[in-house]
Amino acid sequence: MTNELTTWLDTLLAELDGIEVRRTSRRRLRVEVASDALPALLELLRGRASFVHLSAISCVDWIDAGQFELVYHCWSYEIQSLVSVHTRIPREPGVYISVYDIYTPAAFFERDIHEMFGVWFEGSPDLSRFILTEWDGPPPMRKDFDSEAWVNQHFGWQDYHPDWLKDLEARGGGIAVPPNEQRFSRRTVDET
Amino acid sequence: MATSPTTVVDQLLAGLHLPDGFDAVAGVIRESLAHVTNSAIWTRYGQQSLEWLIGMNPVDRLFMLSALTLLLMLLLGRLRSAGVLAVLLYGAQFAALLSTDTLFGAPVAAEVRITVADQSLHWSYDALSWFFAMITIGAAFVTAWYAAGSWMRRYREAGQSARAFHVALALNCFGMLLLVGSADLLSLFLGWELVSWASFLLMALVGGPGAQAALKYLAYAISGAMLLLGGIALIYSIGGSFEYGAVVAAIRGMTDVQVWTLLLLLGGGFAVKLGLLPFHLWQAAAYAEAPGAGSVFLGAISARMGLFGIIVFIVGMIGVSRLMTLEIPYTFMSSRELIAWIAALTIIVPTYTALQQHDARYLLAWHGIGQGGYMLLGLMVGDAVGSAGGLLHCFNYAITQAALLMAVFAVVHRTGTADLNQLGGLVTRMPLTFLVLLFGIISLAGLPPMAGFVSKWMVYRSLITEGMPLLFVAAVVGTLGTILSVYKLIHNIFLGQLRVEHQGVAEAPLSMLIPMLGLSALIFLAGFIPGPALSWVAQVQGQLGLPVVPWVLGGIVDPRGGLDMIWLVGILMAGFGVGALVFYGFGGRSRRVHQLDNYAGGHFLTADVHYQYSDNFYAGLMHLIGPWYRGAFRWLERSLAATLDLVSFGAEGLYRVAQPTLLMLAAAVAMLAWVF
Amino acid sequence: MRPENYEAQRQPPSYDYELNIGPNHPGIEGNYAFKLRLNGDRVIAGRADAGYLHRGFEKLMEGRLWIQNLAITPRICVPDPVPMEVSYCLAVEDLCGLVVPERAQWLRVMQLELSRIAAHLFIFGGHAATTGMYTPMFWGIADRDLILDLFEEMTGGRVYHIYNIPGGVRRDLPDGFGERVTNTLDYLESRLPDYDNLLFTNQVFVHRARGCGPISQQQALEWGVTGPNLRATGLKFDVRRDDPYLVYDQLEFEIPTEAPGDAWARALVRRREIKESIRIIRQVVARLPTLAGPIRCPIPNPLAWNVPAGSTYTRVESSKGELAWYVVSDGGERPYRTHVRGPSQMHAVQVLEQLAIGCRIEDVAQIMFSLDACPPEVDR
Amino acid sequence: MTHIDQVPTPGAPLPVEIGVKAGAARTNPFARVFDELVRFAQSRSLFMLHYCTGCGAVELPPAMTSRFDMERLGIQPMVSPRQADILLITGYVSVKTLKRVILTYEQMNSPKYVIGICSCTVNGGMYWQSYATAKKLNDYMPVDIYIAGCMPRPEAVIEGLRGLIENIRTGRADAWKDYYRRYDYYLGNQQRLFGADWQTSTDVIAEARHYDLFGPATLGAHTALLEQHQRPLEALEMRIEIPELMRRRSRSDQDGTAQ
Amino acid sequence: MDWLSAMRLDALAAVDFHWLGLVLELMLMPLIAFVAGLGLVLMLRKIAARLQRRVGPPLLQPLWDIIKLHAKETQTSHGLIHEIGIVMAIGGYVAAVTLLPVPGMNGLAQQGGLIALLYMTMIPSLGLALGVGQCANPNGSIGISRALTAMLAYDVPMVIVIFGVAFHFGSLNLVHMIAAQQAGGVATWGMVQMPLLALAGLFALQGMLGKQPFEIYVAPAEIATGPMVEMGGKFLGGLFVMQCFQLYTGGALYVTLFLGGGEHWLTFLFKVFVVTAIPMTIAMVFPRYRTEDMVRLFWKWPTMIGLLGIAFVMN
Repeated sequence: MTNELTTWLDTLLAELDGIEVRRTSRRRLRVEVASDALPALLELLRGRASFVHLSAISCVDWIDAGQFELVYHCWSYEIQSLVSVHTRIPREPGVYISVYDIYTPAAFFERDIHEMFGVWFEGSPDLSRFILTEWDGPPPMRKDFDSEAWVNQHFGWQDYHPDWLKDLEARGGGIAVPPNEQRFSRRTVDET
Repeated sequence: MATSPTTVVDQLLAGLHLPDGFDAVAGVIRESLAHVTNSAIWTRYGQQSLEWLIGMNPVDRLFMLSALTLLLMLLLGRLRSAGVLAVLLYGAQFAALLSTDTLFGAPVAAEVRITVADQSLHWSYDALSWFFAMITIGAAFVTAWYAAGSWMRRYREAGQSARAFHVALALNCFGMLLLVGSADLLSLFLGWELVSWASFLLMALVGGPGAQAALKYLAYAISGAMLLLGGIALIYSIGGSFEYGAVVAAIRGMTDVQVWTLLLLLGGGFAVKLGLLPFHLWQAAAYAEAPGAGSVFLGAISARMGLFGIIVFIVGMIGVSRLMTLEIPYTFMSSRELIAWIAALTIIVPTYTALQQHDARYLLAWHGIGQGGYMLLGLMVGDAVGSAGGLLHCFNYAITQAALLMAVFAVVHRTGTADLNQLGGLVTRMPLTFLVLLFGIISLAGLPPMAGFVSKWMVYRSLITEGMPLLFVAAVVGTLGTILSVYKLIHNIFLGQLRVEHQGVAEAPLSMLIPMLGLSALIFLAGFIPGPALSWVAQVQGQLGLPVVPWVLGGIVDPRGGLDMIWLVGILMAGFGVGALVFYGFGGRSRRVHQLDNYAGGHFLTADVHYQYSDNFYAGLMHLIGPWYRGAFRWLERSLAATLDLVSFGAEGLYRVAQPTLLMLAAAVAMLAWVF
Repeated sequence: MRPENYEAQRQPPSYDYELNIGPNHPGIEGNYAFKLRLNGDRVIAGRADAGYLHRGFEKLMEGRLWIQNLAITPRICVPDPVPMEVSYCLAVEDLCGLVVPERAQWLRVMQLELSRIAAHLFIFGGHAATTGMYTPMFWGIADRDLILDLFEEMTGGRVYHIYNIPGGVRRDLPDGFGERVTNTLDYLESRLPDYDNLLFTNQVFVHRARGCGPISQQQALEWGVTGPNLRATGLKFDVRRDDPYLVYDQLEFEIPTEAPGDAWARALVRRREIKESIRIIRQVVARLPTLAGPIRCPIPNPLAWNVPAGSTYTRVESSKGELAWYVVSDGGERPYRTHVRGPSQMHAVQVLEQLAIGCRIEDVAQIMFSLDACPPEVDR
Repeated sequence: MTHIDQVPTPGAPLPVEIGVKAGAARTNPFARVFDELVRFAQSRSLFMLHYCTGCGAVELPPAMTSRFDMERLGIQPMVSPRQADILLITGYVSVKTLKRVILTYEQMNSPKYVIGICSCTVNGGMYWQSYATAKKLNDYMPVDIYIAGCMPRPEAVIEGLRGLIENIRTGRADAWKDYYRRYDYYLGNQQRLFGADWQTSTDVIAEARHYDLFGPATLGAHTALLEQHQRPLEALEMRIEIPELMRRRSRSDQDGTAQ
Repeated sequence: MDWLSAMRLDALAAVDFHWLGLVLELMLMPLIAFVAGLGLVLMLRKIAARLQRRVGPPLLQPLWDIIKLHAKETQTSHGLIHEIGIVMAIGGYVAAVTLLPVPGMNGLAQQGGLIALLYMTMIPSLGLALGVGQCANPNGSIGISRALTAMLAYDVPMVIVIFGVAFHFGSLNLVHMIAAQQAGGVATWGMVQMPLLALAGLFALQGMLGKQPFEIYVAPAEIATGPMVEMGGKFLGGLFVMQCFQLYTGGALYVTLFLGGGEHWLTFLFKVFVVTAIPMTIAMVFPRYRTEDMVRLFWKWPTMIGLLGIAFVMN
């Protein structure tokens, strides 16, 4: 039965213009669609093909191409298939349309993407800060945000060589890791 | 015979046995008095009047002073100092009452006897009259003091007439003195009507919702008076006389059916005033919406006039033992049990209605109705302790309710609202008012060591020894409801979050504070040493022919478990001492913090957040009993209230378009049409 | 907080008041906050407030090697970490086209199901504690510790195991492990009637939980509810059966469902899932001796491992619901983008906010625990 | 966080005074016995705050419940910071949490102890490069004991608590005094992270003044910065102001009322 | 001024004071109650621990808790009423325990009586309510509203029991009750004479001690320990002291009414511990009710049982 439905879905999607469909596995479909056609496609998937479950919306920052890629993962309980709808929007100004009226869970994901990438979703019910309410830096998930630089600027590092440890190390104990061997500590650079 | 104020004061001071330190004070008083007595006006008029006054029969003197108060208020009520004058005059009335000496002596009859249409009206004071008159004048005294200063200034500024207020208060007091001193049925009815109309005046003074409630009250009062009149007519038709002695004889000779009729007529008439179920609906709004100080007076004593009538007729003349023999046909209940159950329902229903109020004034007014039930319940038990408890509760309740209402109106005076949801945290701003309210609620809830505990204890005690389990449970349930509701009162006004707009609120003005503090001291004293009040009650019992309570200074003695408040309070204070020792002695030094420095689940509290838990305070309980309100008496209340609203609306409209005289005429015609 | 927050402002004349549940509150699961606006004890509105556990996992993973990321994936969901690492491994394997040996797949199933039991034992104690009964919590967590002992023996770690690597698992079972697993499962099964008597048939608990936070099936589909919470509304859906991964299609197990969709149904579904998980583990224990062979397939040098470009979306059924990873590789030695979709992202935010409206303050904590929300999944 | 330039860098931490008790100079033997008793009671009764700040909290239930049973040592969980003695920082603290943790710490009654559980509290652990988590807890509040590990087992937690108990009994666990004595340092670090206008609703300086816990570095550049902008939150003391007592009778008491 | 003299002020002189013995009682009885209360708290925690399959706290744990809390070096107060509330909470129970007759010390109990004792135990609730109110914490206020509701619930069966017992013994005096019960051995115990009332009383005791399923006002997961939420240091310590007295009062009252009091201290304390153990054991295997369920339960079953009991007593 599932197979028949899968075939039906394939024919349904094949009839549509302007999208690129690729079946990656038995239960996975990858669809590429232009950004202006995406809401209509989702509407179709939900309304005609029983894709009632929006599993997630993922955002990828393709900084070199100057684009954000938005991926809508929809699952159908009947067809037992997951369709990942990919679309790309320009990185600037980073504005897109909300699909909240199609999928209620989109509210959370859009809010999250707005917070982490700074993409504005037109029509989303609530794009106020959620996780980073007390954050005043740039959207941190963008590729041009350098987390390590931020850390070095804002946080102090634990002193790995307090005086009392030096005594211990002189006597052959302790956890002696020379500063230049501390691989991931950025303090190594300006160590005196 | 003393003929000058100086000698009067000398006698008074000598009688008080003041310690030596007060000599100086006495000297100052004497000097200033001498200054007055030397003036020409005094020697011309004052001396004579004083002599005349002092030479009078004590009851006449009391009436005369009361009438004088009324007159002076009519003439001078507009003056700024009328309040102070009123305080002095009520004080003089109080002194006159004390000098009647009727409590421990023989009854004194007034010399003023008026003969109307072949029937003479006369008055006499005995222990019962003294007891109620004492409460009345005391209430008027503290009310007048409370109203004398800042409150009255505000009242005037609001465009109200000070004279009307003073007159209404004096008229109320006068009427009640006439009522409690009545010695025959006609004078009783006269006093009754006077009190009813005077209360109406006091309620309707400020207009608005108060006037509407007062009109509602009027409808009740008139019908109550009609019932009363019917009762009087019945007695007269059988006994042929209005004199009490004849009435007692007439009642003794009545058949059961006649007594039942009498009981329904008189009981109904008095129940309206007392606010017994199901005639309680008018009271809360009428008392709560009266002008502040008037509400204090009304709340403290006004409704007790109904209880007075019940005591005189049902307890005194018919007698509890007669009530017990009056079976309700086809049931195993006697009329005494019926009344006791009405009393119990009067405790429970209004108390739990009070629990739902959002307005502090209404909350207290509803409690006032409920507390009336305790008094009646105690009287209906009829044994020594129970009836003493019921009578004592009159006194204790009066001081408690006066203190509570004063505190609430002091808050209203300062903040402009009595809405329990718009207040909070005022304890830091009005600590003395808080103290008064605290004493008051402890007493109202009947917890030791305050006055209310003693009288309620006596009612419980008698219910247990007389074997009335269900009534006992009902009484305790009422008390528990009271505790819940008064905690809500004090929490929502004084505890919790201080609202931003109340940051600058100041303590109540001194003129209001002094009577409040005095009353709260009295509340504590009457709980600590209930003996004096019990001695009055014992006299009343003796006069009514009830068994007399075995009282001592600290309470009552009884082999089956007495009460000694001196011990109990002592133990409680010792307990507090131990608690304080544990807390302050062994604990480290504490530091006061701001309200925003508070646990909020780890969050920061900020100034714009309203975090006071006030509305629907007993939400959990209301999930269970909330539907009962809607299901049962809410329905009753609403239907009755709707009818009365309609009537009062019509009456109000008539009042607006027509002259007052026309209204009075119309009312008289309606009354006539109804009665005949 | 800024000073102006302490400045006198006019308070709203409303009769409602505000109450915060969390982050420092026993009625909240983990470090999470739920801000309530109430009237009496009735919730007018609730607003979830997250971010207390935010570490920026997705950002961190972009900066680390594919193999390094294994260490931090389980940290995303603390009470039930195994599905995280398994699904991440599945994603990497999918991108690289690795074929995992069968024995490793069965070992993963065993680990997953043990973790599911542990998580359920953990949560129903918490659920009971929100209603004031602490004994099940003490018992449940002590019994969960027995499973942690098994984990320790199997993987070397009590809570975080990092047992899976792309291509298989790190090491094989120690000798006699199957027997010890069976013993523990026998013990757990013998305890289940005790739990039933204490909690699941306790009339007071049933009274409290029944009708508390009900979700209809329609609403569940609308709001994106998954996992036991979805099954408690009567929908027989389980990723293990309907979108199978590993070897779940070869296993026999029931999918317990309950119709009412309230807290009581959710607790019962979990209770019955413990039974099913025990059944699955018994099958695995019986099957494992027949499966000789490698426990992982060969992979390139993990410190210089360029995963082919592409993207994948892998879903597993964690104890809380549908858990998915969206992993994008640009052919480099680090992931270009990872996105984790935890079930609690729905349950702890939108569903909780919806269910809180009109419920009573007594039930807020119970609703949260019965949804089995896991705040670190929301925060990442 | 962009206010970082407005806040001066806190100086190098002063050496921590270890084992110096304020009342150590007592000569009365009874007082000494009393102190001993109190310290013993303090070590035997530790209420720990129920605040799961991070993932290490998952090992606390096992430590508290039937298997390891911390109540044997007199340790039990408590709900609100007022009731608690121990603040367990169980793992990484994100900046948002750190603010709450600091508030919670300041709301606790002294003597109070901070235990940093998990490596993340020591040096950021595996989230060293995360923009959202604080790296070093003892910059923001004095830490009595660190229990390293990711995450430490219940045995390790209990062992750490035993160490704390021993420290309390011998009077060495007085890091909480350090918060009063070097408030400027801690406040400076907090200001660098949260902005120059950071203020909690607790008033640490007033508290130090009230309890005579001032140290050489309680006040400094950062507390001066705080005092510049802070809104004072003094306790709402009871106030008996009867205007008629203060004023002439003739004046209306209109202005004594609420606005 | 005859009315003054008529008030029999001279009655003061007629009261017989046996001062010294009573003052000694006043000092000793709270002390004994406190020590017994510490034992009861320990027992509570030990029973809980054993039912939860663990060891539980050491012997002197309740004492260490109290000492530690009082010895806190900084204490947070929200104002005078916050402090007075705790004093009232302790003081009310101290007064209540002195009004309980115990072997050898009945002097103060003679002055009290059952109703006075019942109302004395309401003073701590009121004190606590005031103190918590001043804290201005919604959790605390909700807790107090629930605590008062709980009081309304359990006091109904409680007063029925009190009525029945007082009617049965024909006295409100606790000393008389004990004397009547001890007159004929176990057969005259209240429990044997009035089994239904004893059952209702046990229900009420469960509510009075605030144990599950009636632990609605602490409810950590709902309102963060309600009244205790802003209590720290000596404030919480005071509540711990109060808890000792509360447990003792509850147990001793039940023993006095139904188990014949104590002939001497050993049997008395034994009975108190046994009686108090019952609610604690029940508490560990139940969740808490919602508020209205608790009220409904108390107004239904124990009330019905109690009224039946009264019917038997009064027949």
